[in-house]
Amino acid sequence: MSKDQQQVIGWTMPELASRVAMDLEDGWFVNLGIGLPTLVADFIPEGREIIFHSENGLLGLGPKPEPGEEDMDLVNAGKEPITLRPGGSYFSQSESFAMIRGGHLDAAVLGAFQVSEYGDLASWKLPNATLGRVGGAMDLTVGSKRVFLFMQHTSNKGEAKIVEECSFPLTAPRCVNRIYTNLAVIDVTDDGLVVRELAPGVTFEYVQECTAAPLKLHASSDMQSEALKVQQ
Amino acid sequence: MSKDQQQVIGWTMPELASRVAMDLEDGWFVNLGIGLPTLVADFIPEGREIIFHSENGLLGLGPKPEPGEEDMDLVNAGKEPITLRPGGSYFSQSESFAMIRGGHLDAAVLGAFQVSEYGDLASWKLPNATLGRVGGAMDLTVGSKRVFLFMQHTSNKGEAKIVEECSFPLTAPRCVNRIYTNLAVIDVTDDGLVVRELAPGVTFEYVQECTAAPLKLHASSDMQSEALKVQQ
Amino acid sequence: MIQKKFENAAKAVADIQDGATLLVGGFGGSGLPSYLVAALVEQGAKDLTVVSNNIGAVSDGVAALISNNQVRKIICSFPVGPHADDLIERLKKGTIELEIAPQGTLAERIRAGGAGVPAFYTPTGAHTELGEGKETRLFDGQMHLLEHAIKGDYAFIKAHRADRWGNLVYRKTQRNFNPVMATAAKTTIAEVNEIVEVGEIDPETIVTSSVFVHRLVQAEAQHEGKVLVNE
Amino acid sequence: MIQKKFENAAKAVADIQDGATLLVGGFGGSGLPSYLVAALVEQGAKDLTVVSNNIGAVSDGVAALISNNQVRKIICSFPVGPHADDLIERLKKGTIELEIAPQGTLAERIRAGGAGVPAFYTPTGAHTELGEGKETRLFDGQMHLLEHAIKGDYAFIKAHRADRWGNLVYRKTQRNFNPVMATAAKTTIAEVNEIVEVGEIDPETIVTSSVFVHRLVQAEAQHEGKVLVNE
Repeated sequence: MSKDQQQVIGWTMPELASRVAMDLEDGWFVNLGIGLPTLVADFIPEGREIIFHSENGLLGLGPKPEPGEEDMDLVNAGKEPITLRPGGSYFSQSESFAMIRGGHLDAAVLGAFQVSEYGDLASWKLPNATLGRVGGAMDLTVGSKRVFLFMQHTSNKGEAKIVEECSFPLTAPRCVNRIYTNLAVIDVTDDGLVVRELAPGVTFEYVQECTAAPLKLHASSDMQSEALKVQQ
Repeated sequence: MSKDQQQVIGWTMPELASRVAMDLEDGWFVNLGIGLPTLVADFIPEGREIIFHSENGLLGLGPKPEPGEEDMDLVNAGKEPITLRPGGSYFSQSESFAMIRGGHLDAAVLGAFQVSEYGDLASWKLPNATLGRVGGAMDLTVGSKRVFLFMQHTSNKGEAKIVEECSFPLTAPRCVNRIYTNLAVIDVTDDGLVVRELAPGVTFEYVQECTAAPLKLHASSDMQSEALKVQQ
Repeated sequence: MIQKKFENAAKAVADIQDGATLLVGGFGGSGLPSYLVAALVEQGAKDLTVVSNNIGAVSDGVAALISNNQVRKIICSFPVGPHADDLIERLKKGTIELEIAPQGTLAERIRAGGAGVPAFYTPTGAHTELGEGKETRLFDGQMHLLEHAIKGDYAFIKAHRADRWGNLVYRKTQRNFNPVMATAAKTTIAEVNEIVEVGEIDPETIVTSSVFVHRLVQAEAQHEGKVLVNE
Repeated sequence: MIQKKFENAAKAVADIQDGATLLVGGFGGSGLPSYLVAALVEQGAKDLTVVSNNIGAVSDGVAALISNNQVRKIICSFPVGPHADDLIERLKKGTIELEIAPQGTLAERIRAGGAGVPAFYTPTGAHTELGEGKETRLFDGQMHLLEHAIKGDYAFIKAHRADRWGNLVYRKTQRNFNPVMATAAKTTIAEVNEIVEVGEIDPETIVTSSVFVHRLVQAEAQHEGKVLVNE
């Protein structure tokens, strides 16, 4: 990661988390994947109630506990200690995944190894790995009303992650609705990948260069995004 | 019912309930069907803990409440007010029938219109009825580890209820393990219907006469049952 | 800010259209959302498909919708009781369709609808009249039926207490079909005795999580405790 | 009188035979019945089929059984973590079989096992490597996989408090796989922090009903709170 120039091109990860948070509507139930997506919880705009789901069995995920306040019976899907907000609830795995598979979550914000121009997602296994780590990823992508990806635009080695066709094992086909990267916000549409928004200082041409699938520019997205205030 | 001579031949219904209760083992989870079978709960031998299940969503069914103490949020499968014993629990219909279908109940004690020599049961619909009342009967007969019938040996009109083949719509095939009637206790075995016990004053020949399927007498059941003390 | 409470039952059921599929909780009078049912009788939506375990135990249950000619099809396990006459009459006239399902199959089909499972196999009902015409399959040598999920456009459920987010707790056997139906409808409307602020319900005791509940209505006093055993 | 309490974990697991199928609750260290697992390592039963969501998050989980060469097959969703090396080594040698299942499919298969449902259809995993070789079927034009129930000979589960009958309550996200695994085994053994008299647990708060629990073991103090996040 330290060699990765993209860290300083476009949005920082906290800025991107804030950008994702803007699109989560009041009253939504949202699952945040392990790792980067969990950043989103810190940037919910004032006055909005977003209820976060953790697939290990809770709704109403709160912030990390103060040091010394950790409770090993209260962890998130990454097995890290967390807190429960007032109004939260606990349930078993079968209930948690009934919730997911049954289409009750408004959105899942997930990481990705690759995503295709059709919204196919590869996120659970590297091509030559002995072991995959599927966890709840397949259920979340199949069941959530919307699947948002939160990711660096290219891999650590600078390879395109947005591609014409995934070469890595699929998590689910045709499941991604929107891709948030350090460079742009891109919608997966019937008409292909459409750039809705560019990060400050990033050109459409540059995004296309970093992408191994054809992009279109949305009619109303010819302006640079600049007004993003990170509320931390 | 008032014309029914069988009421006074053999066991009375409370005596029969006591006889059934003797066969329920300590620690068993048991469902009692609507109507006559509910009598069984009143005759559990001292020192035995039997936990009764009600398919509308509870374990640990207690006796009827005192007059004036009825709670309409606490009813049994017959929609009558009941009580909950200490150690009882509540759950939803899906959980209740997962319990039943999943084979977790040790026994169900049910009523019957007809039972065949193979243990086929007909209990939910009369032949010419517009409407049947299946409720949980099919689930209970398929899912319980043991199905016991609690019934008058013949119908109100004196017709045999134990038959070679059921003419009424089936609840489930090959599901009954034991039949308790006012005349006898009869096992359904691979070897046919076997009378294990005769009510006081009732002969094997009389039971056979009231039965439209061949009966055998169990080797050790040549004695009349006489020691049954009704503990009320 | 999340606000699921509607001013009254009439407003909460106002958008239900003709032809909708409606799940109605309750077992007899226990856990029956009778205030919501009464509002729907008033509202008048027709050609409804109604899924409910009982129909005739109490007059202010599904029986009221049948008597008011609002029901095209009923799916239930126990279509008998003191208020079943209107159903029998309409069945004979052919103006209503009845589908009887074993109670556990009914509950599991609704659970499947809420859990994203389109179909499952069950041994219940195999070799019976209720299994006729259904796809069958052997598992471990035993015949099973393929049963399909049930989903509702709306669910009417009854609970004891809700918080502002829609978390629910029930009283005793009031649960019955309510928690499972709550999961299986596009719009779940809960009639509750009490609505409290978020955080006032112990999270360990919540039975229906907020995600399943879309509208809340406070039960009116005159509808509480009105329902008697089989009247 | 019902008495499910065993003197210690060793006695509670003594009859587990070689070749048994074992369900182990927990999600990482949370809700992990580590005292029971330790007793089974001591007991030494071999050729086990183990069903557990994670294997490598903590050393006193399923990883310990793998390292001790007691496992013939493992079914899980997340076979990685700091203690997965022994699994990888045995996979390469071919002495262990691994079946990866999506977490929700795993949970639902176990629920089906406990609920008398031999098989069900799910959209999860269709068109992926994990769906290869499975029977498929279209529902509403979408491909689904047929998934089969999982049942255990034994389940090891962890709960917070039990009563003498075996009713259980959990603490927070300790629930995870525990309540569902409790329903799916011939013999369910619960490791709990506390055993109280019947009636001391509010019936409205019971998560696992007594019918699902066959043996109770009080967790030993040295096993409580020992487990750290991914160590």
